[in-house]
Amino acid sequence: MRLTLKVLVSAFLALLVLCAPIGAGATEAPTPSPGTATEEPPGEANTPPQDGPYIGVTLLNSADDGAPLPGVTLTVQSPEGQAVAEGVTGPEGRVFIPIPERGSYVVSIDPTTLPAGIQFDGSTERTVNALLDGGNFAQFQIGAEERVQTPFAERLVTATLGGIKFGLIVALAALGLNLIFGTTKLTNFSHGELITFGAIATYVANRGLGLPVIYAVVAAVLAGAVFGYLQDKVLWKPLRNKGIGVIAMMIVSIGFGLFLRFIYQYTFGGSRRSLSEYGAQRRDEYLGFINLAPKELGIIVVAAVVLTITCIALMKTRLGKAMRAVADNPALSASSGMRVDGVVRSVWILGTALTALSGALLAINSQVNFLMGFKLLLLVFAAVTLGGLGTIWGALVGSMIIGLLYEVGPLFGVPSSIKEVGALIVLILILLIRPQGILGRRERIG
Amino acid sequence: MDFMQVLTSAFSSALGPQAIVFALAAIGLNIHFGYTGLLNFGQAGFMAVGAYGLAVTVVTLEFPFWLGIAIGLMAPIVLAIVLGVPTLRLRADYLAIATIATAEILRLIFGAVEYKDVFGGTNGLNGYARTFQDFNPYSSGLDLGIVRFRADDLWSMTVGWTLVALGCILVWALMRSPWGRVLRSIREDEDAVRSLGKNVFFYKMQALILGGLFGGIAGIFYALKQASVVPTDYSTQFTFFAYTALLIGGAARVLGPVVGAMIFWFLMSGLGTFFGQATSGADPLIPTWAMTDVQASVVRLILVGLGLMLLMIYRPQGIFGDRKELAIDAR
Amino acid sequence: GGDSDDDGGDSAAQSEADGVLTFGSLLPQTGSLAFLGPPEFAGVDLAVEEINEAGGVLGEDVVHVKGDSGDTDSGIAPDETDRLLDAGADVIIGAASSGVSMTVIDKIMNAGAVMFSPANTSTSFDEGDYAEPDLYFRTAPSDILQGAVLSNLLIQDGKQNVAILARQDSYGETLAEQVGEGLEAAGSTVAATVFYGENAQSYDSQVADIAASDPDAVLLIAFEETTTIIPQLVSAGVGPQAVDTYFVDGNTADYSETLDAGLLEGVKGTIPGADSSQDFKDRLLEIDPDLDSFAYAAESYDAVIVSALAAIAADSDAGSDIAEEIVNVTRDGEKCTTFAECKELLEAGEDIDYDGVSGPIELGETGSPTAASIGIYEYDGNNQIEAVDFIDGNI
Amino acid sequence: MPAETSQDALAGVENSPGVPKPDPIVKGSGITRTFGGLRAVDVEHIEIQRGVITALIGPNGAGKTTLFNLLTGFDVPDSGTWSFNGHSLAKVPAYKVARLGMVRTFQLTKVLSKMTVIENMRLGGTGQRGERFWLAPFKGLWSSAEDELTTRADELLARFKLDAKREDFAGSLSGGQRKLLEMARALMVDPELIMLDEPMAGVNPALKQSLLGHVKSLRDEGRTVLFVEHDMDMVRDISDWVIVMAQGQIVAEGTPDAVMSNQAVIDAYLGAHHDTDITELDEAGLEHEAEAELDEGDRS
Amino acid sequence: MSEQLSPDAQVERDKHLAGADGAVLRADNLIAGYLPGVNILNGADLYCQPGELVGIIGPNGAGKSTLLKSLFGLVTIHSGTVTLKGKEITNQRADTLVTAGIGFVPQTNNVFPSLTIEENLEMGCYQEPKKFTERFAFVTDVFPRLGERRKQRAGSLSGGERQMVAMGRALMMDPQVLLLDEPSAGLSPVLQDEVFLQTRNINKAGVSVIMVEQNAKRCLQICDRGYVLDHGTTAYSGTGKALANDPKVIQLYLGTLGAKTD
Ligand SMILES: Nc1ncnc2c1ncn2[C@@H]1O[C@H](COP(=O)(O)OP(=O)(O)OP(=O)(O)O)[C@@H](O)[C@H]1O
Ligand SMILES: Nc1ncnc2c1ncn2[C@@H]1O[C@H](COP(=O)(O)OP(=O)(O)OP(=O)(O)O)[C@@H](O)[C@H]1O
Ligand SMILES: [Mg+2]
Ligand SMILES: [Mg+2]
Repeated sequence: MRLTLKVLVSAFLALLVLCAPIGAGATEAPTPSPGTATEEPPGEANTPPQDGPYIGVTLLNSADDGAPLPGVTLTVQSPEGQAVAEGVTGPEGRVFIPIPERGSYVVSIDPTTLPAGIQFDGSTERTVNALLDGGNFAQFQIGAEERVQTPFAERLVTATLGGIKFGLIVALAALGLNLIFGTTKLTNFSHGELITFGAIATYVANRGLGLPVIYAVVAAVLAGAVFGYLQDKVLWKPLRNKGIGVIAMMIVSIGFGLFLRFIYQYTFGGSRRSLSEYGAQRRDEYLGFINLAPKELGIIVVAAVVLTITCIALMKTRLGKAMRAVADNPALSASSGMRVDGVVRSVWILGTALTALSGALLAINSQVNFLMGFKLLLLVFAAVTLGGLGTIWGALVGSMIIGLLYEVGPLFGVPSSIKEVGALIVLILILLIRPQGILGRRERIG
Repeated sequence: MDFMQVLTSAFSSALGPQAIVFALAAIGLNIHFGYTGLLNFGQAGFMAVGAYGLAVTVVTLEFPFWLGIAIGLMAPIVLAIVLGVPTLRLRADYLAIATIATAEILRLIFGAVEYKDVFGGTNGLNGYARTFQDFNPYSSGLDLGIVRFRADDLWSMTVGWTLVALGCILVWALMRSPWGRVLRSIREDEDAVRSLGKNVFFYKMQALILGGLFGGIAGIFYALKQASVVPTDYSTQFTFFAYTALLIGGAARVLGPVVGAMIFWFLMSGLGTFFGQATSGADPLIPTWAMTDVQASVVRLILVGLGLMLLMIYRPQGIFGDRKELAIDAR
Repeated sequence: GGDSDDDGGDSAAQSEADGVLTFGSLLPQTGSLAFLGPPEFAGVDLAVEEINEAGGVLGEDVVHVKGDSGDTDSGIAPDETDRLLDAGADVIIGAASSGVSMTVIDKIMNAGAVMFSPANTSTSFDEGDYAEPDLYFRTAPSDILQGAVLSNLLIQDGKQNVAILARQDSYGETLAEQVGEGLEAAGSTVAATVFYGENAQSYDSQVADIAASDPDAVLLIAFEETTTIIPQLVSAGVGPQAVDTYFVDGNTADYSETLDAGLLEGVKGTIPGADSSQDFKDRLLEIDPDLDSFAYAAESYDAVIVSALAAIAADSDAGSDIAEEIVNVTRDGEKCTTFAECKELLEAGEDIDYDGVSGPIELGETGSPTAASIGIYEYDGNNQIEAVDFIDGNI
Repeated sequence: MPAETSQDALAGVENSPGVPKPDPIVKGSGITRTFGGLRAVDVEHIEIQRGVITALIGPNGAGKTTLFNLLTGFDVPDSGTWSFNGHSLAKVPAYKVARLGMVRTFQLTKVLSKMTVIENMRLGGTGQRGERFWLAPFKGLWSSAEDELTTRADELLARFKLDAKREDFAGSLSGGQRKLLEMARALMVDPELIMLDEPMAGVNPALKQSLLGHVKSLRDEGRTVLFVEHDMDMVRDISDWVIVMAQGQIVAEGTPDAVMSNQAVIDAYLGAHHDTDITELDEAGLEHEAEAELDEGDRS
Repeated sequence: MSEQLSPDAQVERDKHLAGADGAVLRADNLIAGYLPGVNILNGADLYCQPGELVGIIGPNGAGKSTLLKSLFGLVTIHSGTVTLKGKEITNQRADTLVTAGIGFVPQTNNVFPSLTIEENLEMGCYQEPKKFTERFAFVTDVFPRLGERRKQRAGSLSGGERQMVAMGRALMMDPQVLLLDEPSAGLSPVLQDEVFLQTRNINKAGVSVIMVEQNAKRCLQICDRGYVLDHGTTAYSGTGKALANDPKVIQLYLGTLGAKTD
């Protein structure tokens, strides 16, 4: 601190001395002032030396829109304080000072040579660890203004929007998972791969078949429905018919997940791919405080509409009730005249289609990769559990909470490299207070 | 194509240290899930605290090795208590999520840049295993043609299989006792057990601690055999694979986890070698247009997934499991 | 190496001189790092091919056995290592990720084989048990050097307030730390250092942090997730066309296929390695026509060549013998740049100093490079890179 | 002898709800439990006499099971105090209640499906050393106790006609057999007070009759029995005292005869035919009523 | 199994089957079980004429529920046949049997716990949703409690209330043959009477009913014909009155408790 003060005072005095004789006329000069030192810059100081290491400094006045500061003297010393070399900045504010060999040097600025009216903050010395054969650069920040940090409220809005978007994407997958769990009591560990399926299907339809992304998404959802149908027909229904328990089914799903995941890698490869449209988009302002890129707005609207329609339909329609009935008691459902297999099949179709949509939106939001769904799986599980396993609106509520925690948490001190942690800790806390999930209900005893 | 080598690598893996790690972890899961019905999907977390307990004590805190082992054994017990007190009230599927989340939280924290000084960040910790290696009585490896081990692996295996054997004996002795009976009845219906005057929470806690301890031992053993702890080793995938091993062998069977782990690694390694060989060389068995060597190592995992599915479909009770038990909830 | 059936029961799979130099590559084919695999494998394959074209080592063709390191999640690396060692590997090229290397380093060293990583940049391999150049080596230049070049580049361009967005792993962490230190020492400020986890599904909060810090330059230390992050940076108003953006070796790749044209124009990146000439790339493409990135290909290539030269110098293919010569062949002696040339010199009894495609490769006390050449690249309107400068440096 | 004394003890007790008893084993007052807006239990005062058989009856949904849940610690009341043998039981967890000697069965049976019938029974044994973790691995320490337990279990199984099912999984039992197992298992605990929630629903009449003898002998051994039942023949046959609940409250109490002739109880619970022995009820009567019902159905 | 029947039993069986012609639902010599190799039904016979009310009684574990479940396709029949109106329906899927006109109320697990009462009843007429309002009014008339609590989840109901829902579900459907497994269990006396009454009413309206009951007196009283099942075979059959007064049946099965007067 005291050092800074000293530097400032001496710089100020130096300026006074320099400015005094020039008087009022000095302000007229828009071009670099024709001071004596910068009249004819020494050649070797203004172009980088051909070989051998050197130290380079560019002095720009940030307060003056980055105008260069010519004519300033810089000295280079060895760490022990021996003078090594010296240079004066040229018209572009640059100076290149050759040094005998690589090593550590101290570069200092001579404040007395600074032009008048310059705000100089910070130390006049830099220790340069010159490791490189060519230029080793140092910098002096001159006239730097305070950086304008984005206000907290604005960051909160951005984070919240990010959370809503992410939450909605998760919610689609979570609803799919919850439907399947709710009806079959199967904890489906291959659900992540169904998300990936949606993304890859979108990619294939878009890049492979050349469909515009919007149609590719529709195609992916349809493909998801077909995939759900086939999955049920080929895998899950035969298992049900054999009377295999839910735990065994869960293990089958682990195996199936592994199987699909690496089939994806086998055919699709390990790298990330992107869709042909909606890559980088700038954000527009809505309502004065909401900043969203068009694709983000699209994702939010599509996801919200689909979720609402599906949830309401499930609450109101016979199929929705049948799903819950089958979940409770398949034998009794059959006794009531439901085609249990049919109900379960519709659930697989609907659940996989929703999940595929989630994957497709995720592909638009970010990219396509064979692991993307697997990485999301834990959050989807967390969301479903948080809301209450098997409750329709629970998936939605849980996902929104997870999404928001995920994106807003870092604003409140969760290290962003492990931002899942915040969401997961809250998950555990909520389970402690409501062991049945937020919308879940306790069972009666006795 | 060298089938001998395929078999050698398969058998060596089935008996080697990696299988032991899985066997130990799966023994723990067997106590949790097989006998008590606790759906613990956070076994990797128990392993991680065991391994990090050892590594942090020795490397970061610079305490002696044996204290490290002691702390490594304490850590999973503490975790079990801390985790159990609040979560053992949860229904099985909620417990699964809570444990998975805990394990992930631990793994992320162990790997976080913010705590690099303590846990070594994503690089993990190493340099604590010297004492263990110094005890190695074997000076040379073993080659029986069909299996082949290096000296350090032999030492790990001696220790590891001893631990596995002790674990199996303990589980066997416990599970035939009335104590084991209480655990198994908790798996069926907690309320019924409560109504008969048993402290369900207490028993569940004991099971969680015991199973977690085996997880911790697996973690410590893992850390010793590989001489480094890396956070990504303790991911959920590990727990999945350990469950796979358990279910291949058969849950609620004393030897289930051990045999399951051996079979799992037999297949992983055998298939890997097989496809590796089938696709390498100048004139590969499988033409490159059908499968490249990169794809070959993927195929192994595809087949493991497929195998797991088929096993569950055709023998859902696992190798040792009891078919009758499964049929009960059929209707 | 080769077949070890005749080794006898007492020293199973110990790396022994059997006349055939066998390379095992422990590089990612599956898992989350799988994208790094192809160029590395291509580098190894190319080197092996060239070695054998030049007459092999000790009169025999060298052999390459491939192994999959997976990622640390999959835990298959130790097992694959066993397989490679069983196949008689004398030198194991790998692993790519420092984390994976950690899980197998003891195993490999105990087996007496050389572990030669083309891509480990973590500083922990120069510390503790691994400080001595016993059996572990690498051609990837330490992060310290790349960090110096990067921070230097940023200062040279007059950046005063730099935001760093980095992947949380040993690679991202060390590089971010080195650049940050370099920047601050040279008088610039670090506006923000933000990490993301490897499992991150959305980068929104990290990108928002970057945007909120109002930087005049963004340094992105990432792997292929770059293609996901860039659009998000654009959305947040800190995309490459709004704020000058810098890449590192992990992501300075060809994005002509994956990102919209013009998006990256003007972005600068650094890649360690001397001018990986077009010629080298063409040769790699002959090996694997599908390559779209060349990251660590040169380092992999050099690791193989250096080991082969060391085997010639040691006149043995046993791991421990090779290890003793590795440092020697990379420094202090007659300079040579190709295997054939160096082999000739060695056979003429000269001490050589191999300068490879990845740089001058002077391996130091700890088995890591002490000198390297780092290239600076700039993107054109098609998101393809062009070399603008090469900088040599020492640690 | 004990039977007489216990019945004698109740002889002088007034037939009114919540009446104090000479020697209560359970005492509770002000116990309420609401579910949403529904007041499922609202008991002002209740006492259960020691050493007698008390029946708890009442219409469906009267709150009988809920009261059981509250008394045994399976559910938490909104308010109220209650004690067993002088111990206050507020906030005492279910397993401790059971250990104190107050054991209940469940109306919707809770058998341990994947364990055999005999294992289900053995689980009921109290104070088993082998159930302690540190002793469990050593068979010598608990095997003799286990044998005794098994003998006792086998006796009970024979009495409950489950001996043939001894080695079968409990999950494969029929509905009635589960009820039987549930009750037999509770008896294994050897409780001071046994609370049976509709123990005989679904049990066939002949077996029911022989089991009633067993229940009576429990009383004669000095135990207290509290049971919920809708079978009035059974209530009349074995109970010494009857408590009637309706809408959460105790509405009547007294000896079986007194309660069953209470007009309010008849109207709300027993129905018009309760005093007609059902075998004597003629079909014409039924048919007549049926037609009346049908007419009503048509009109509505 | 049938080969092992003593000549006496064979005669009984023939006698019984003589009345089986024209039966709406008929089971012949059923052998069925849950586990492979363990048969629970060892050659059970049963028939039900149109409009008949048939009661089945028997000791616990005799196989009564198993018999109903196998009629309804919920237990695999190893041998023997089930015919509905002359058409064989052995081992057919339950939901197709519902379409064909059979209704079933199981003994245990007979409600959907997470559905509300109203939804539970709605499931009762799943195949004919249009009839819901009309039938619902009828059911709530019989069990007013169900109407009062229509939004309560069945999982939180008391034992008896559940039973009302289960019975209510059966009343919602409009089957030709109704299979009831202990419909009165757990109900208060007045409601038990109501259930028997309603069963009788339904039967009078032309529906054939097969009911399993432990409230044997009442059951035998209202039924036209009764069976006593033991060890998976039909031990006795006859009219309700005859069985109720058969001393062997009383001794083995009915007991004397209910007959006792104070
Ligand atoms: N968890 C719950 N949530 C909501 N209502 C409940 C819950 N548990 C019980 N009830 C209601 O409380 C009332 C009393 O139930 P309880 O089970 O105690 O009746 P009960 O007297 O045992 O009847 P039953 O003779 O039919 O078994 C019933 O109306 C029931 O619907
Ligand atoms: N799911 C099942 N798995 C195996 N065996 C079973 C199963 N259900 C019932 N059983 C066995 O079948 C036999 C007949 O059972 P069922 O349920 O038909 O008897 P029930 O006559 O209805 O008896 P209750 O009057 O007690 O209901 C019993 O011995 C029982 O143990
Ligand atoms: Mg009740
Ligand atoms: Mg039955």
